[in-house]
Amino acid sequence: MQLEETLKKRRKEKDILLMTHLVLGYPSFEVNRRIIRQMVDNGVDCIEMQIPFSEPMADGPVILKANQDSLAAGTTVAACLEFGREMAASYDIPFLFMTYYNIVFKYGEERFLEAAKAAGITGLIIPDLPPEMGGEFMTMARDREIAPILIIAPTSTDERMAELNGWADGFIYCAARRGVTGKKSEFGSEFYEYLARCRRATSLPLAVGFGIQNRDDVAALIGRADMAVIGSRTIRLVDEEGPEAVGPFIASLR
Amino acid sequence: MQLEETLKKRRKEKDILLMTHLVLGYPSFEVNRRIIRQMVDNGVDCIEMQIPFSEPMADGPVILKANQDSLAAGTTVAACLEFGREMAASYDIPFLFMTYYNIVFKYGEERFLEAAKAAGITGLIIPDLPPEMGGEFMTMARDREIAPILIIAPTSTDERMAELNGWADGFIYCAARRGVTGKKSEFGSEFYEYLARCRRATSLPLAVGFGIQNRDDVAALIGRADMAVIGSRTIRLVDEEGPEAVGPFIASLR
Amino acid sequence: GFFGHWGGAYIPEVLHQTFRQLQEEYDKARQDPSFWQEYTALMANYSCRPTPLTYAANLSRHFGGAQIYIKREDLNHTGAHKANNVMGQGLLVQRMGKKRVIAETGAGQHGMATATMAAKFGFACTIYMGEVDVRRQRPNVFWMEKMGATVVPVKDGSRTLKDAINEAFRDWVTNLDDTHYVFGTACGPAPFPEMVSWFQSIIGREAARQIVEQHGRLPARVYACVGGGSNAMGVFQGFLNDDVELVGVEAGGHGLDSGLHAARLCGRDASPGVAQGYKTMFLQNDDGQMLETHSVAAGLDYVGVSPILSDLADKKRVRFESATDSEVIAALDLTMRLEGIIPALESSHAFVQAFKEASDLPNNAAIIINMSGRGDKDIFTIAHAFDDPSWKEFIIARADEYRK
Amino acid sequence: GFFGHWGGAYIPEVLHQTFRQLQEEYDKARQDPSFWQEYTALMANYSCRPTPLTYAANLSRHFGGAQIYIKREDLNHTGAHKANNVMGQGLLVQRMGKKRVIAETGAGQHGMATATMAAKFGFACTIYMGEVDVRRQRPNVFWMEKMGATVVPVKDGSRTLKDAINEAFRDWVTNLDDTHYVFGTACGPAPFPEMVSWFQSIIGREAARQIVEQHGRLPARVYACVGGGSNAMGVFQGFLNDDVELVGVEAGGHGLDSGLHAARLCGRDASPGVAQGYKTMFLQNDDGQMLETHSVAAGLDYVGVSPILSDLADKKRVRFESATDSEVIAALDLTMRLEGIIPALESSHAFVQAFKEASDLPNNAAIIINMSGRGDKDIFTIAHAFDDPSWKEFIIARADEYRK
Repeated sequence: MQLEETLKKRRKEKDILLMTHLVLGYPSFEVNRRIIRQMVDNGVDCIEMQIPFSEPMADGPVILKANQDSLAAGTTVAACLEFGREMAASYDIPFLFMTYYNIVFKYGEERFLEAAKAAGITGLIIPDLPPEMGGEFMTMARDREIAPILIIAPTSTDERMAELNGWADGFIYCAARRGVTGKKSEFGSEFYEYLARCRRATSLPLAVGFGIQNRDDVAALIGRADMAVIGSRTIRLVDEEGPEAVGPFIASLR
Repeated sequence: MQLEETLKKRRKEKDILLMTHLVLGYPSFEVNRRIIRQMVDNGVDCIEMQIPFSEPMADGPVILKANQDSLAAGTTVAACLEFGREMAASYDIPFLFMTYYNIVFKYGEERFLEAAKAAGITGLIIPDLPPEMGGEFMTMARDREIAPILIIAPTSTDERMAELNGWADGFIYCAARRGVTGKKSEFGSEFYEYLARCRRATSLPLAVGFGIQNRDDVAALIGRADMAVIGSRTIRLVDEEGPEAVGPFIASLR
Repeated sequence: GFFGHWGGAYIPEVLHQTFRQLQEEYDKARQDPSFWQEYTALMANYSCRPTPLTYAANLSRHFGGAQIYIKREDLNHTGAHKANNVMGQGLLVQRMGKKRVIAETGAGQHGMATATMAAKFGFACTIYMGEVDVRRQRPNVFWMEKMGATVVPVKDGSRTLKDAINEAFRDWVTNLDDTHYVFGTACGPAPFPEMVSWFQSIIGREAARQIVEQHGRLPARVYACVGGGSNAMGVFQGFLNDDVELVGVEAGGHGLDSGLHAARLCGRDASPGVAQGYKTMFLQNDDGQMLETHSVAAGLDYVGVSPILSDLADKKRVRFESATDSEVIAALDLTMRLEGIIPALESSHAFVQAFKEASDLPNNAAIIINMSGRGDKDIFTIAHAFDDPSWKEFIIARADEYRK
Repeated sequence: GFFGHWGGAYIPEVLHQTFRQLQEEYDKARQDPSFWQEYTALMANYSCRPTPLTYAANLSRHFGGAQIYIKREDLNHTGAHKANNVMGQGLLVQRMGKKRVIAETGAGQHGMATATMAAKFGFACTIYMGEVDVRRQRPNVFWMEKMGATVVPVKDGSRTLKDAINEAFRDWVTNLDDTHYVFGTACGPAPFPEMVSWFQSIIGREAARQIVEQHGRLPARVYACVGGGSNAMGVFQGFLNDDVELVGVEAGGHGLDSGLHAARLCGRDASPGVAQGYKTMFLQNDDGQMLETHSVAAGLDYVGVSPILSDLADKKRVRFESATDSEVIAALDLTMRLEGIIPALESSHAFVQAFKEASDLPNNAAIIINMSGRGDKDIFTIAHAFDDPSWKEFIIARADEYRK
């Protein structure tokens, strides 16, 4: 309940929350540090830190490349956990880990949860772990007050949404459309209808990411979702303009 | 009967006769003329003139190449017939045409025989025309006093030899061994036994060619055959030492 | 979707409904006897099934032990067992009313087979292939394109098979309504391992009937190479309930101790993991990152393995061995000279192990080697492996013509 | 040994006994029902016979006329109908007790098939191949050598098929006791045209039964390409006594008026002649010298033609047409895209003519195209014909590796 409460409390103060994403070790932990500082300083409400994996099947080309470059630079799971601990201790916002299930599985489910807990991590996003495969793990996470954050897709039926909600905690991540990360979606009635279905399915906060570029995109979500997710846009920004561009970008969104 | 009689008459004067071979138009008709003059001057008893064919399946590499080069130089059947006429008119020994059946067939069997007759040719050797395929043609040839010269092979049975003898005229060409022209055979009891079988099979003169190189080779045939055939050896000689080497070579053989 | 500890469907939520539909369609097909009839009729008319079980008299005599029989999957249309799987999935796609298929390919044979199936069924077709493999396997790319498929070179990761699989999944999550992902082997999320194995079981069904007809009784052993494991699953299923020893042969590459191999079940370098949607033994490091693999046979050069085979390994129902690259070339050489048969480099792995064991068996025993495909498609690799100088001259002369 | 005016055995005397033995052995085989049984059993076990008669639904729909069926000789072991002939002759060689076989080859497929048969039967094997063809068809040479055959490049004449035939005859007259010359097509001295046709008749026997089973009645027309003519004779024999129009398609090369073709029976450039041991229509000049021929398909690039086909042409029992190189490439392209099938360039000639005529026939009529072989072996020729830039880059890159 820790993460859900934190977000709901913050939400009372803002029309919409912002969650940002980064790939750990890309381009380096040092740059990660500078980016996170700017994110926090500019009012980000929650940060999703991706532990890189060699086979990120649900990610698009930008995040895929970041995963590979990070691994090529020698990033380890242990270093990611330590970095997460450092961040959670430094800033007063929720930090989440996002990764693929094999990282958790290979580390050991229980051992991973203990390490994440010790690091002060409050939620986990594992896109290739549906509740059919990870129900027990999700229970173990909740028992440790680490929120298992589940993803709902436009293809999910109402029944499926309810089922997912039954396992989820912290918030619900609404995938805005089919496809992998990093592509722009279209607004429109179909999309709003989908968000309305999500809203009916859960009392948890709703996070939505769809390739947000600017303030207008964020504004379009107000009243329809609780949190806008900035994904691969930050990575591209850092690649193209350097880490110092992140702060102004975040500041411009809301 | 004309050719047989001529050869038998000559044979009364010599232990053994010599027949030589050349490919018409190779390397040129002019060189052919000089070679034939030397052959006649040095006591050759009979000359086999090969009209070149594009597919000389029974010939070995030396004669094969001579066929191809002659054709490449533009040799025609008409030119060969005319050259044959010129030679037969110039020298008092028998001249034969050797060629493959398609040359005759395409020219027209009767027309070819008439042309050969008019040219003064007294015999024909067609290695790919067995009597089963050419019986009628052989009769037509004999009717015009052109001897159909048949080939006997070591693989021919006594019965087959008798059959071939029934169609043959002029002389019998004993292929000394399996294989194509231009390879040296081995003397030996098996070979002599074969010649004895040939002798028993026919009263016609026996010609034998087996890659004769020198006087000893010719001498070995005395008493066993009537005529030694010098085949590709002459072509190689001309290729290597020029046409003037032919005379001394022929003179050395007997 | 689990086999012992292995398998499952570790898939993004966006694919949930798609897999449900696929599972339903597959379940319906399995329960509908007319489906299997339609499938076997299609394979008989289009792909020469049943393929023969060729008695290898010369090899049998050479080794002086068991009688050697070769199941001839090379005689399938497109030259390998891959045809069985794609045509079966083609029928399912038709039933689902989808109009586009995608596939990954490593060596190119599954891509060829899928492009062929797509042409036959009139589907649009995109093939994902690692950029390295595109370069290695240009002839296959040429044919795929000629059959109307779009071949997309994948430039991520190691730019080989596993990356092509990831990329195909990315396409699928984007285009799931009209698109079916024709998975190429008995791996991936459920129901693929079971479904692909089911289509491939046509091999084992035929072989079991044929060996009894020809040899009078069941074989002592059955050998199959194991990359993803579909040809092995195919032939093994004919004998799972019988007293027949089943032997899977993995790519030993430069040797199990070299680090340059693809042995998941018989080496010591693999450990349990979850990737590409399923749980099995993977070649991975301690952090769970996948390792690069090596084999002279592109089709065996893969980090994972069928979860059904991992389970059969646990249960000791299948024995796993490995063959090194150099053993493979020697076995290929012998098979060509003695039987006039050219096994694919993949299939040659199975021949290696059979040859090692044939002479230990009595003359009245039979063994079956599953020849998963033909090797003449591997001319570029095999001529290279034999280091044939005339071949090199030929290629150089061709290149000189093209440079003009 | 004559068929109307054509055929015969125009052979040197040294071969007389050899042909007599061959004729006797062949006559015995024809009269011995167990021989044909042994032959079909061998072909079933080693080469996947009967090959299917594939219904080409998409091509049929595309042309909107006759129902198009494809007889799949490409699915034979070694990828072409050539297997039928060589395996049959292999059985005869075994009966004659000979230990060595020789053969000529143009495109390399007959050489491949013979080398394969020799490996299977344990015969020594020498293949004669024009030097030009050796250079063009290096992959086939590689495989023949790997199967234990000696490939001799023939450097005489035009250094192509007809010269390889001459050279094989030269070998034969030298080594006739232990050697059999495995003639590759329904040409040459008797009994080869009849004997090769007999072995190939397995195609027509199967096709006649299959079309009735699948279509309900005999086809309106049967199409086959004609080089030497063995695949055409093979399929035609299933329908000679029926009301079925038989169509032979020759190589039109750059066109019948170009001088660059290999049309013996449907053009105006051929005339009766006798060469390579038999009488037929040859492409020759007025003196009887053979001409150079041209086709994109090496297997059709030959001066003569089966004497049996010359006779069937005289009798108007078979209609002869021609297909140009560019028509062939277009038909190949269409067949790949619509059916996922890659006919050999030779076979594609038959497809061309069938495609020209299919739409003129009613929907309830069937036509059969004999697909004599598969085209993937022609990758070097086909990729070249399509002028594929990626292929050229691939070859150049390979060459650069080899140059290092």
